[in-house]
Amino acid sequence: MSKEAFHKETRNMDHAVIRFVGDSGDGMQLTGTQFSTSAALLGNDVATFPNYPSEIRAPQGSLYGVSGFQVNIGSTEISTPGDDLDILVAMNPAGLKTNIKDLKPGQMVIVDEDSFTRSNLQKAKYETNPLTDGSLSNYNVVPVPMTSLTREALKDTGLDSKSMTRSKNMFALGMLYWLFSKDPKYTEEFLKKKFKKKPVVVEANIKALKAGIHFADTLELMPTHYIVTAAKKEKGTYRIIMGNQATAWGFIAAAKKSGLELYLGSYPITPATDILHELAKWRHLGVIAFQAEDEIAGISSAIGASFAGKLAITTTSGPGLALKGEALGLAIMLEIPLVVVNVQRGGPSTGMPTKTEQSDLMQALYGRNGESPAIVIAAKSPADSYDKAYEAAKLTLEHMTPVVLLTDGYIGNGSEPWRIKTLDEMPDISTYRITEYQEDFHPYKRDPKTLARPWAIPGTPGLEHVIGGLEKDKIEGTVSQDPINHEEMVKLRAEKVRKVKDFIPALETEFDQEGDLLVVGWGGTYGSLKTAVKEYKDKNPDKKVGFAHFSYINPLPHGVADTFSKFKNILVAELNNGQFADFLRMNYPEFNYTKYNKIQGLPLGSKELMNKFDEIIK
Amino acid sequence: MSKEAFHKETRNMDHAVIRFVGDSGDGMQLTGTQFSTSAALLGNDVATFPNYPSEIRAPQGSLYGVSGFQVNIGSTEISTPGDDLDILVAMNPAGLKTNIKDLKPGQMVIVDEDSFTRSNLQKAKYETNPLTDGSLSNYNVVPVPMTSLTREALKDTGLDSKSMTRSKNMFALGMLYWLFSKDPKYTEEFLKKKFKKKPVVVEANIKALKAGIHFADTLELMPTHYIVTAAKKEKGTYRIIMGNQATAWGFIAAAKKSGLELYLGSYPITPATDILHELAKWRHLGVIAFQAEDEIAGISSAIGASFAGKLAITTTSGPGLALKGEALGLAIMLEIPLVVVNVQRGGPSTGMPTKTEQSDLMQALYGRNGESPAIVIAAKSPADSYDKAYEAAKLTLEHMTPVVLLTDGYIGNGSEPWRIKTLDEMPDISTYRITEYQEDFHPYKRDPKTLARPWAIPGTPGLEHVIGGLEKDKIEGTVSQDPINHEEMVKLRAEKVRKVKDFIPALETEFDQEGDLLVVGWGGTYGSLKTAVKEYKDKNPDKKVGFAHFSYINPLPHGVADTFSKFKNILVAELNNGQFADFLRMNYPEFNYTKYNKIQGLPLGSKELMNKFDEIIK
Amino acid sequence: MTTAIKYTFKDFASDQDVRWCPGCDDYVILRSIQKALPEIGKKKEDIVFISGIGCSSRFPYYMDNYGIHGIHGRAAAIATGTKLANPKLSVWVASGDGDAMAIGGNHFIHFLRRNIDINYILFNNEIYGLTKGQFSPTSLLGQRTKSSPYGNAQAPFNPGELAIGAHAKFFARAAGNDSKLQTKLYIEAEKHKGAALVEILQNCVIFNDGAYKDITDKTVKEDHQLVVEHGKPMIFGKNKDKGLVLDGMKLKVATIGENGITEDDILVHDAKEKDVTMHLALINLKSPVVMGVIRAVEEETLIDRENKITEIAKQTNPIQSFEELLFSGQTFEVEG
Amino acid sequence: MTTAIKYTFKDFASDQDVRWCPGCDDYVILRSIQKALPEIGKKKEDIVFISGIGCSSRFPYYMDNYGIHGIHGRAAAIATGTKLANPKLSVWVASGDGDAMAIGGNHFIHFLRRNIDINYILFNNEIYGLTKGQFSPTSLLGQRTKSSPYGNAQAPFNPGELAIGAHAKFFARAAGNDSKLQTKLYIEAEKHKGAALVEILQNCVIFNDGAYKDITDKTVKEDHQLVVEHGKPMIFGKNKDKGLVLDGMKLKVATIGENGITEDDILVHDAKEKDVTMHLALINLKSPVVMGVIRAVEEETLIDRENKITEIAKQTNPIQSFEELLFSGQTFEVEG
Ligand SMILES: Cc1ncc(C[n+]2csc(CCOP(=O)(O)OP(=O)(O)O)c2C)c(N)n1
Ligand SMILES: Cc1ncc(C[n+]2csc(CCOP(=O)(O)OP(=O)(O)O)c2C)c(N)n1
Ligand code: SF4
Ligand code: SF4
Ligand SMILES: [Mg+2]
Ligand SMILES: [Mg+2]
Repeated sequence: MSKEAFHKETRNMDHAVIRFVGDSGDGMQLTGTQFSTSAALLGNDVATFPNYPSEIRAPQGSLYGVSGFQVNIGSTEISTPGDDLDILVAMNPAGLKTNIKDLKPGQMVIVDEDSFTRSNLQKAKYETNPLTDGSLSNYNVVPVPMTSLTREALKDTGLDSKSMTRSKNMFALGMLYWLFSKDPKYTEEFLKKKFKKKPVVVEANIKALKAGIHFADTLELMPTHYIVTAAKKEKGTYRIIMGNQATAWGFIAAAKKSGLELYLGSYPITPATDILHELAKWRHLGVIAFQAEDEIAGISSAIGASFAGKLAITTTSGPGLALKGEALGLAIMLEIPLVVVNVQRGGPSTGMPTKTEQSDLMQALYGRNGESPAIVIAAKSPADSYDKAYEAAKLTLEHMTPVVLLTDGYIGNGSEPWRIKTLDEMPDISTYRITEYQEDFHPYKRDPKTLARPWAIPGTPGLEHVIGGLEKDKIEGTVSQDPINHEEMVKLRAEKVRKVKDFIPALETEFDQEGDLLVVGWGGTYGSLKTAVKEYKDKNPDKKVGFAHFSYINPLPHGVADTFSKFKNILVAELNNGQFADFLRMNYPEFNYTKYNKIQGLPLGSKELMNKFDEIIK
Repeated sequence: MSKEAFHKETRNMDHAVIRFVGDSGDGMQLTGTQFSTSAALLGNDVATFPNYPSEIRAPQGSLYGVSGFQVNIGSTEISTPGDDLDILVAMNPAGLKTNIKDLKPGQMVIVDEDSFTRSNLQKAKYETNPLTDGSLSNYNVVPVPMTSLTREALKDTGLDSKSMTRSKNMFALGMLYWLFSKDPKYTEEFLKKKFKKKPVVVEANIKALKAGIHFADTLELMPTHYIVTAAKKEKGTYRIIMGNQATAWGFIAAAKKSGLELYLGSYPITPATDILHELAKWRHLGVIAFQAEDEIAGISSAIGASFAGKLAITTTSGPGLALKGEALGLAIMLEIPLVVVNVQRGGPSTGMPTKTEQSDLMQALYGRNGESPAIVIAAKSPADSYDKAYEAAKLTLEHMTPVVLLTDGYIGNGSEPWRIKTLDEMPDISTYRITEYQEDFHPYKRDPKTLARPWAIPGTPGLEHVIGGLEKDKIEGTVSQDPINHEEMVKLRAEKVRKVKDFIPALETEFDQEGDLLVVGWGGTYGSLKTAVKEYKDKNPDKKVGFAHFSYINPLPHGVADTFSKFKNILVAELNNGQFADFLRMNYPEFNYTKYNKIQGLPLGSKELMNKFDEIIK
Repeated sequence: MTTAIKYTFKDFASDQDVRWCPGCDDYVILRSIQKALPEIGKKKEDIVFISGIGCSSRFPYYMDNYGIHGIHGRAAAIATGTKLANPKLSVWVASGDGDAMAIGGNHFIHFLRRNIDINYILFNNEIYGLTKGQFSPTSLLGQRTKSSPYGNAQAPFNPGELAIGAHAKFFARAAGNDSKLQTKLYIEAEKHKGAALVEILQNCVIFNDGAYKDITDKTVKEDHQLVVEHGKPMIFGKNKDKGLVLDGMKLKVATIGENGITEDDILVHDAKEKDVTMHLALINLKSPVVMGVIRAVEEETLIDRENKITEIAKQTNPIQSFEELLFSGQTFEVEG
Repeated sequence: MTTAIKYTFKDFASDQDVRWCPGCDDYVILRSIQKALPEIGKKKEDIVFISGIGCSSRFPYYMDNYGIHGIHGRAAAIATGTKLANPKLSVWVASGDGDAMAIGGNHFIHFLRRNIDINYILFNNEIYGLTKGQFSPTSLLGQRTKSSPYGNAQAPFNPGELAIGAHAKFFARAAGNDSKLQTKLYIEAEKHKGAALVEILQNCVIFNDGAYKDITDKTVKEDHQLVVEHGKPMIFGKNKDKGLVLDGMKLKVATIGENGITEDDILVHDAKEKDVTMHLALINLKSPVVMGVIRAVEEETLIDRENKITEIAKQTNPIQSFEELLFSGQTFEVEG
């Protein structure tokens, strides 16, 4: 094949899944983010997922120190970062070792062959060099001496060799830009801005980037350009947004829209801390982000702030929610607005703290003493976290009872393009706030429509009142230990949550509206399930498969029985041991549910799901 | 009617429900306890329930300061303290006001008429004197000037008038002894022992007691002796035992039987504190009762003690359990023995802290992060608490996973006669404890029978190992974040709990084994439900009604589906908003459950239940 | 309602029946605070009482202000949120020794170190009252209670000492039966900018009666209590003839008129000294027990500091509105 | 295995890979403890390490003893149960500044006040390491971290001061890079009967690098650290010519040879003084920072006291067996 010839060879792809892996110090997160951002800015749909090692900085070259970043870029709608890889970029043997199993057979793995030293091979527990021992014969291996090529390219910059080596990720990125015919301009802009104060670093990085592009262009081993054309999207201004960031912004938006200040009381915990980090930046925009001494103080302070009239939230992950249970019960009793965000991670106990899971559903529903129902909703994707945070705030303000918002590590850390939604586009939020004297004020007299009680704010003359965790008189809110009043109050609090059903959208079904199989999911598995159903239907046009995804858990939305009754089989797929399926069974015992549970700290994959679909309806 | 004549009149009663009410300072608890004990010692079956005001010492004469003690004495098996009263003894207007509604029409209410002063009537919010305004015409009112009669009787003791008045409860007790032909000798013995160091108090109390007996004997208004003959009981030595005390003793028994020391880590909370009080007394019998700084420290210290080889428990009530959730998850992960006792009270939040409820079931099952199943069992009566505490200890030791034992304020504070069970009578307890070096030791290698892991105790040479809350390798117990290992471990932990099913008794049905209605309950409602079913069947011999009571909640015992399928209707009655019914539906969706829920801080009553039975099967 | 309104203590009494045991010092505390509030120049709607659980924690119900009867131990945390949310409010915490220093110990020390402007009244009766008599973290060694039938084995905290360890800037103490001093201290606490802790040696007539009688009984009071005042010599005694002097690094009681000691030799109280050495010595003194405002050091409060960094954010962050934030960084247009 | 067994530090190293960042002071602490243990005369099976969550809390995995990697903040509480359950064990806690004083603050102060014989190593890096760099309760005012992008507004604790407030009887301090002193202090801590707290000024190379460099760098170390020893004059400096003297109730640095100061004028360290005044002054000293065993006061421990009251129970309770208990009080026979 002549050079000329292969230059012209291109391959159109509907979407491509690329993963960058290397040492924590190799800059894989930056590389991945740049690639995704450029792809998005150039019109692709993208979904990303970073995979950090659980160690802060593991020893160089170790298997458990591998840091990864996966991105799925598409010319059509992309709902997940993808399962199997089309391209793997491995900066060292440990990265290769731990990730090669996910590469599709026959597909390309680009490696920095300079890093395949004896010592690195040893650290990766390779007995022989995989680049030469034939063990990778199933794959299209592209070994590139990236380290030396980068150093060569930078030899005139005056940088020391260690600093030069640090730019090899840009070399790799350059190769990928060539491969996907992407313009490197956004990355160049980014580098110029980021290292504004260190021109030599800007220069080095851009040089390395260009060297990578140039090298790929001349490399016979890479005979193909991949083309992933721009995806069709709703008109608008877009940005890439990370789930946790979207959650944070959704709350700011709700606070702005409702004319309140936002108060966060939180204690750091992986993978929820980024919400705190994000909100801590915006204190001058009316956000109080208070880092408390522990989770209990976090939620307690939020209760105090809510009483004082703020839109109050608290953010955490599984074990932190366990600690907040008692105080959440108090908030339910006080009937004040409060949102508790749980970015779920692998449990039980400390479990798999850097991995994703959906195993806190039951805890969100029942993790506190007494009859203490809370509204529970879940976000389905990084960008959807903005809407769901907004909605959680709207619901708690409009119904005067706490809301638990469930997201997870997968969507919290993942990112995707998001059409920016300004406040004008967001639904109105009304509140029960009272800041002026009012005749005939009774702290627990309810709005018959929602059963919400008035929210009279300290500072308001004449409405002084005391609320507390003891059972309360149903009108005055004063302490009452009367038996009948207690029963009424328990039922009122339950009914208040149940009434929310009338204020949320009914369950929707995607794909077929009736037929053989209804795939059911909730929360962060939305993308994985949708992708799997789509792929399955593409392959099996004769099968009637619907997909119903729950964003609203308590109360369940209208239309559940109606939807379920239209399918012969119902499959409930979750990243836990079947909690939502159990909850559905409790509420709709008349249906048969098949469970698909994955409890590996990993998202659902299309292949495994499609196998399951087959098992049920083939 | 001549004096002679009415002296001989007697009325046989199958059982009688008596309630003593008065000010906190009136000694109602002592009076009630003495009456019950004497009745029991003289052969009756009894069940008691104290009802304290929520205030420590409320203002004298106030409605909310009324303290009560109810006892049901019977010549047949007695399962509850009873609903409606046969006799009410009211020491003041507030007591009368708050309790008269529970007296059966036509039945006797004995009042201290001296206490019906203007000021006391006012405090009790009576506008006119009920003793004279005809409002009690439905009842047989026996007004007795107890205060003055007592003072009169004690005028030679040299006591001051306040101290004399304090003995009026003994006067009332004397009247009751006469009424039920009970020998006062046990009370005399008791007084002599209790006030050993104050002979004048002994004398005064005995005098008052005798004056009461004598007065009743001469009183024309009390024309009847009630006779409640001795109940038939299993041969043995009996004592009256309170639920919380029985719980404490059951654990000591289990520790003794298994050759371990007992460790309690606890923080005071109503109504569980008495278990701590009780165990604190027996440190010289091998019990460590540590009062910690909070609930979290209580359970955490128990975890530390369990690791060090003790039979470790922690005791609390609802809000305390909420705080223990995170640490309980750790214990589940560590797979160590631990019993968590929750003496339930009215929730949510601080709720109705001195009242009973069963609303922590879901919390016990699900109140922690991640997939963290615990064994959950429940005691059904004060005396049964001994057996269930023992069994909780046995299960946790024999299955190496935590157990949650649920009791409640009703049975925790209630008391009944208990045939003393010595250690010989209790089943054996084996443990997985290792205190000697052993080849081939793997901390998480399981006994295939139970899936329990070995419990190697610090101090044992050669078996040093570290366990923790991170997911662990399924054999070695070292940290593993491997996806497949995690899934296996989640399922192993679940399976370990599920396997307990084979080690507990199958579900039993009392009364009819098939038919129209199966009444289902769990925990502390056993007595109420059994009584109601019995009474219902007595009245409706044509109806086929069975009663299935659950002591084992997780796992559910064998035989559930089998039992349920034999009845046309299943009624699940609980003191909450339907949690067990929901749990059953989740596990056995094929049946239809009718819920009966009472959420008033009060036990179930026969009348309301029988009405419900009628509603279903009439 | 105008700011000039003149309240009397009755304006701060709610319509709820007070449900403490007859004779409990809590009544004195209640009345003393109700007497202090008309003096602090705050409108009643701007005052919030927050508590945990315990006899003492029923406090907010009896005040005619805004209030939360919270959960056990969390009053300081709840109050922190309320104060951060609205710094204009006068925020008070009522808490028992168990509520504050057993389950609530963590929030107690953190609210102090942060120096947030909350007035914290510690009802120290050295017992758990509401749960009917278990030992607390301030109960004496050897004390027999329901949960220590053979004597308490856990050495007690000294609340003032713990508070100093947590960097308390304001600490005052009064006897539970000394309404006049209490009223004064509550006013001082409110005036003080920053976290203010007032410890009341509160008698529980039911479960720990007489715990302080050696200090508070009328007969011994003057000889066993030293009420300090900033700038005044630390003199006490029925005859005002005893005072504190220094002996190396330790405090000693001297008698004026004996051994040539005159009033001028008596140490003058300096509540504003930043260094904790002397204040700690005063707090730890067993005989006499020191009452009054022992420490009152003004320093930036949490709110001051929060305001400062908000100012930095305002000055330095290029993004100054939510709209700007939404469109910040790399965005792209889709024509649809 | 006999008691006479001679261990080397290797006997205490487990087979687990150590997973801290290269250059982290935690490695120094690990090695120093492994070196101390052969000296304490305990069998390795009788030693237990308990931790919470944090970088520092991974510690137990690297020791070849019994251990629990617990949950965040609860190490002291877990350890208390272990020690109460078996007082013969040598129980150690490894905890970070967040683990010990943020979420774990309550257990931290209570374990100290109870004086239970546990050795508590506080890895104070003034940051949350494991969660990647938020301010902790010991972070400086104004410190910029991920959660305080404009500076930290929460004034820090001084761990030693808080510990004294909680009645710590043993407090020692060492630099994270000073393995020799550390080893010595760990041995002292184990020898001390009662709660022993050792604070290590630990450098986190990733999120708070250089926090202590003004004290611990080789070049400044001798002038900026004063290592105290009981019974020895408190002298420091490259030339051993600086020492502490008293100035009223405060400490002052004097130079030997200047102003007529001789070595005899320098204060002699008394770690065993019960009164906290001097120890607190030493703990609070900013320049030099005081290292070594600052306080080591022997007093009855919780276990001593528990044993005493158990003895009372044995002596005074008429019931002396479970059988007796079962049949105590009023019982009655049923013939069946
Ligand atoms: C989470 C929780 N744990 C325990 C309790 C029980 N409880 C209520 S008040 C209290 C202690 C009361 O003592 P203190 O705080 O000193 O207040 P006092 O009653 O003496 O005023 C306890 C243990 C509770 N209500 N909630
Ligand atoms: C209940 C709970 N809350 C929060 C966390 C998250 N978390 C883990 S370690 C840590 C703080 C670590 O800081 P530090 O204790 O100082 O230890 P270091 O990592 O600095 O050694 C936090 C907040 C957790 N694991 N569990
Ligand atoms: S129990 Fe004690 S503290 Fe509580 S109200 Fe009664 S006297 Fe006061
Ligand atoms: S993050 Fe800091 S404390 Fe944690 S291991 Fe790395 S250097 Fe050490
Ligand atoms: Mg108290
Ligand atoms: Mg730290």
